[in-house]
Amino acid sequence: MDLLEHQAKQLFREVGVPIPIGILSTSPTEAATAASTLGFPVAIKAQIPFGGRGKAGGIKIVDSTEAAESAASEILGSDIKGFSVGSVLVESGVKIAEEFYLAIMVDRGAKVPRVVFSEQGGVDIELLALTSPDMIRSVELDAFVGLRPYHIHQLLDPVGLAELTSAVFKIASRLYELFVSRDCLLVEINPLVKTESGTIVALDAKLTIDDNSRYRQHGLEAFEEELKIPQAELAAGELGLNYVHLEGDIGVIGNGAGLVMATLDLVSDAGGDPANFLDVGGGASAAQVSGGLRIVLGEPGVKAVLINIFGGITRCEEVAQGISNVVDEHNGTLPVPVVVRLAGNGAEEGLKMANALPVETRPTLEEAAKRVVAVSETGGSK
Amino acid sequence: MDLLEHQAKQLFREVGVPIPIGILSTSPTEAATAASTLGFPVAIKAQIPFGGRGKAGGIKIVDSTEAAESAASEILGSDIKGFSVGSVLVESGVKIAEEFYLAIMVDRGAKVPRVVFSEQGGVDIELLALTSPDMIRSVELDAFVGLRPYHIHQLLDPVGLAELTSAVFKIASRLYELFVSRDCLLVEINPLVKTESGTIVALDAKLTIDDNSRYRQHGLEAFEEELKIPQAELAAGELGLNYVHLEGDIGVIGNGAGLVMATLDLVSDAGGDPANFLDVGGGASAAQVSGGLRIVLGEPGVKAVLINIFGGITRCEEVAQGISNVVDEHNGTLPVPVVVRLAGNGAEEGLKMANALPVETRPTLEEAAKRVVAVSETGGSK
Amino acid sequence: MSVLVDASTKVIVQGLTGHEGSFHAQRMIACGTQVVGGVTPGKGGTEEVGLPVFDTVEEAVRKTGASASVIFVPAPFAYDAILEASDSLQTVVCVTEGVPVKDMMIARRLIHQKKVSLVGPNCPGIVCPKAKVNIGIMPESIFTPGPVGVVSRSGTLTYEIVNDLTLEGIGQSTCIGIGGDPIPGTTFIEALAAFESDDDTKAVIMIGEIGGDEEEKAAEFAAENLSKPLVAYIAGFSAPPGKKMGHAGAIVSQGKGTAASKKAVLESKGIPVASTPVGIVKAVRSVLG
Amino acid sequence: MSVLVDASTKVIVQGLTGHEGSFHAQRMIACGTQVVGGVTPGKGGTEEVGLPVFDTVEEAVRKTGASASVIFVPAPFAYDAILEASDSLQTVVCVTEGVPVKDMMIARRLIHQKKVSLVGPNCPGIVCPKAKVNIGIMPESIFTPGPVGVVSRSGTLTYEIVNDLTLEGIGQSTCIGIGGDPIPGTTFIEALAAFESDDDTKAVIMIGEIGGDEEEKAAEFAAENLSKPLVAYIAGFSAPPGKKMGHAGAIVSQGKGTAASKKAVLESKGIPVASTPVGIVKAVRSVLG
Repeated sequence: MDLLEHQAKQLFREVGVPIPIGILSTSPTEAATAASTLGFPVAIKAQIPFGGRGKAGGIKIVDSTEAAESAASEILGSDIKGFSVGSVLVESGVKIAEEFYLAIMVDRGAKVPRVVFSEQGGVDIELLALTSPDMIRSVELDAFVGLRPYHIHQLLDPVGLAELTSAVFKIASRLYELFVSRDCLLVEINPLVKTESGTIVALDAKLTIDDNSRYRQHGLEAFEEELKIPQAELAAGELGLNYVHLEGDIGVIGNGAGLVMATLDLVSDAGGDPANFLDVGGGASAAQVSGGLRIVLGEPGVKAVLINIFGGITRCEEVAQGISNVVDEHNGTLPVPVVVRLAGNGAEEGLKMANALPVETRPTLEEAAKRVVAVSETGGSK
Repeated sequence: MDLLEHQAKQLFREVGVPIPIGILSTSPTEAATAASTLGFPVAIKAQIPFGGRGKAGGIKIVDSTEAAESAASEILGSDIKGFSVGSVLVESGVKIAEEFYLAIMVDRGAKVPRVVFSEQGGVDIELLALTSPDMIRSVELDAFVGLRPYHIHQLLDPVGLAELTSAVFKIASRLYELFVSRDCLLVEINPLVKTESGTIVALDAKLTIDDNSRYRQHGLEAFEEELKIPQAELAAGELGLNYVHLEGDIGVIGNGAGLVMATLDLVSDAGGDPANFLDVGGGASAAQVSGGLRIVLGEPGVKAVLINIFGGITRCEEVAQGISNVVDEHNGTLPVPVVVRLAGNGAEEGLKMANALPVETRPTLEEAAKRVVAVSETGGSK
Repeated sequence: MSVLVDASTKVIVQGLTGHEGSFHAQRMIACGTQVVGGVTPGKGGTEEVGLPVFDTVEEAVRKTGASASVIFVPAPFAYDAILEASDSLQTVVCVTEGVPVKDMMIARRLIHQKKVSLVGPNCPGIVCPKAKVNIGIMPESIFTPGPVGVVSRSGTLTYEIVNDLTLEGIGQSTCIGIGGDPIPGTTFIEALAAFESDDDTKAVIMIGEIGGDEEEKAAEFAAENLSKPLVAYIAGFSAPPGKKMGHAGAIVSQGKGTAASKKAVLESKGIPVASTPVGIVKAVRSVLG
Repeated sequence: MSVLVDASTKVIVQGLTGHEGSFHAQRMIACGTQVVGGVTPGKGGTEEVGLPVFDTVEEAVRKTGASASVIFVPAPFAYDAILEASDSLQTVVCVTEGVPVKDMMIARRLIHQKKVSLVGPNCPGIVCPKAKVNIGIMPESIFTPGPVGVVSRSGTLTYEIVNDLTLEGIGQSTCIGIGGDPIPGTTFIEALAAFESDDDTKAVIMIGEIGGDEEEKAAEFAAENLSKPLVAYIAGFSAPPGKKMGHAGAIVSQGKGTAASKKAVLESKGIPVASTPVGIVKAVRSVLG
């Protein structure tokens, strides 16, 4: 779960990481009022759950109420990388003396938390990592020990920032506290700013919460709602299914993330373009399969569907029953061609049931993938 | 630092360990008022920083205001193992169904925290450990992991108390929180009581705070004041010296805990009876030595003093100067015979200075110890 | 011989009294696995599917001599179950999915100190067809004894591939599903090291997917330390960046961990990479000679 | 040969710019110790008593090749100093006294994983007269090279005994002051194990005191694992129970850890126990033959 800037900053405020004063606004009028309350200059910042908004025109610095209103009306409702901007953060301008980068993240490779610092903040850190890797310094942390002052000395002292270590440690240790208490995968400040008056402020904020921790991370419902998770994903989540929207026209349903990914790969290899990733998980019930098939059929532009099941705990009869339920809802038909491949646990019985339905069956994954691509172009044989 | 029961219970309350309602009283009238406020029966409990008060008459259960007043007047001001009782805790009576023992302590041997449980509470746990060791169960904890539910299952389930594990875990995990956050060496509940209504309550409370952590343990000043640390120890502490009062008549001053202990042993071997342990520490200044000598001379009943210094960082001249200062304060004499042994760093110069003072010097520790015992009996030769 | 477990391995089921636990306990027993008991705190002294239930792992181990456990408890209790298991056992298989990353950072740190092998979480388990040991949730019917070690981040994709191997007459020595989580208890490297010292294993199939760099690190490791032929399958060539594909670990982020980049690294170390089940069967047949 | 350190050991001083740090750095150098620099965060790039000061241990090690450090920082910073040192060094001597027990429980746990030797806290250090290495605060003048290894929980009592040894013509191989705290980085057992594998050590003196059971455990260990003769001194025969004698560790509590009980256990393992400096010198002379 990637938080919006103002959401992340709300968590920053709770642990005492200094941030500029800001007011969230959802209309140009609100933004104008907020701006005049704060005094000028102010920054008007699009609230989107990913980076790169600066380049995309999502941040404007303005000097008057009128300019604030017009900037907000430009940004609000605009589309940034497919995300419709629903709110802006109106934030007091900060006189920047220096910009740094500070983050704490899960290092998957080393399997420990890592603290990352760069004396060059406010830029695309991925790009910086490619162009000037020596400007990014990091230290592995021990989850048992956490962040200690010497880690920050190791990061700052060699680049001549020794006099900032105590101020940065204070912020970094609060970030670490947040990282741990909120089950974060990433907490990032880019830029971390030294102001002209010498104080250190988090100008931006990025925070990713581990989805697996949602059962113990309370009070995030409002954040989640604001994040506007697509309807299909929400519906799938409620059924215990894992749905990811893709850009193509062939619906793909399978059991197990790896197998669904492999199925997507084979559809692509066959020249098709998958419309989604839908994993019904282990031991799916007929109801779950029906629900998943309904979601995929409900997505606009889907021309054909491939259902690929290798029964382990999942029973193929159950899957066939799930398909059958949807066929019944459509009065004995299906709106687009559906190719089914069943193997493993209950395959024989499942295939018998499937062959009585308006679907095509294929014995292997390769053949099924090829067939679904073919029928997505022709409309199928049934 | 061993807290009084009501002090420990104040910390228990802060972390949510359930305790009976109680009111601290320092006079019989206060105790009577407290008792009638709480309703009967109440327990009147002497506040002393060590165990065994039950046997010593320090706890009385009473059923009326008059009985409360008379019990309090008996206990208050009484002497329990040399400690003059200054306050009583008046506590609501609890209907006891079962009594257990629960503690978390530093296990010096294993060098980890250990959680200890017995299904037999309310008794002398040391004695129980000797007579029925199998009734005391304990689990080593990992400081990185802390207390987990399965540890409590390991302690309670085998003795048929599985249905209490969740209630006991709740209390034990708060005790552990206290253990860690307050730098405790011991947190003990004896007895931990299951009441007739089935709730679990800490009837007594014992808590030892690591003295080394005092720099980061705040808000304990009032506790410390109430604990009435002897004047000599306080004075020594302020000078950075380590003073322990003993029962004999020969004052002993040295540098380094081990060496002072060895000196005490040799004085004892020679038939003497040390009046104190006083360690001036490493690199003591003349002022510290003077201060230490003044404290020892100020203790009633001291008949002679042995000063034994092996100069490492400590310089013997500095020690001699410290003695000299005290001699000056006594107009060129000392109130009791003082035997001095100086060796190591600056011994030659120090001995030269000491030999000009009204003290006897001896070259070895053995000889010095024998001499101080002799002069304590005869009054010395000078 | 085999990897992590053998014919003498006695297994307890943590969470035996739950739906999943009891179902798979019966299934494992039917496969020939020596399941000797289960643990459910507070239910000690009872019986479940004919097996004794204990309150704690410590007691279960003391009374049954088990050396391995399989965990079926819900995600919020998995951390505790792993820690408790690691106090008393040598091999721990955690089937539970949805374990927070923070829990696994700490658990992995601990089990490594204790020299415990943890497989999972979010994994299908371990199967050794020759020893008739099946710990976890993998369907027994698809396996047959043979020379190929299989290690995989995926569940059903593994079944698909193992099934194809078996149909083609290529048996398996041990199959380890290490799970798709970002911080697994056992990594590819650790599994490859185990296969290296297993006499029954003549070649190894590594089934990887997008995300992380464990496949790349395994390739480096194999180039230096694995004397047996290794072939790989990578799933997720068609996955777009920034989308998490089911597994918490299966995400291409920041341009790293793509299937193409993994393939390039593996091939640079001489490891053939397939992207279809047919392809991987062909590849392993060719290295078996 | 020697224990923990040798003639090639390069040492940095953590807290070099403090009063104690700079004083003892000079003293250690005067003894012949290779002190190569110091660490004081924020003072990197400066010089102190002719030595370069670095901001971090990592940098100091990188630039000087040090393998050991001695810590003179105030107690509230000792935990950090130990952790930082244990990331980069093999031997760490912590002179600082007053380190909380909780810090040491964690630090000891960590250094053990990292195979770092921590001596102290609240200790006088390590002296190896033959190698001219003196790390800590022990006065060089009392030592002379020879066959006796000394390990002690006490500071000045050690000087007293070492001085007597030297006066009697009995030299020392290595002297390790493990410190008087309840949770030391190095215990008697660990020191005895080091002496066992040190060719220069022909006999060992263990100087213990009341409190804890490290002397008893060391006796058990020595009976099984130490081929060299061991003699012991125990301080605190006259200490009353319940009173803490200066050292946080020197307390007789709950009837355990008395000098008499320690003596009984040691003697039952055949280890002679003295309670006077004269006695210990006699004892070691007799075992040296």
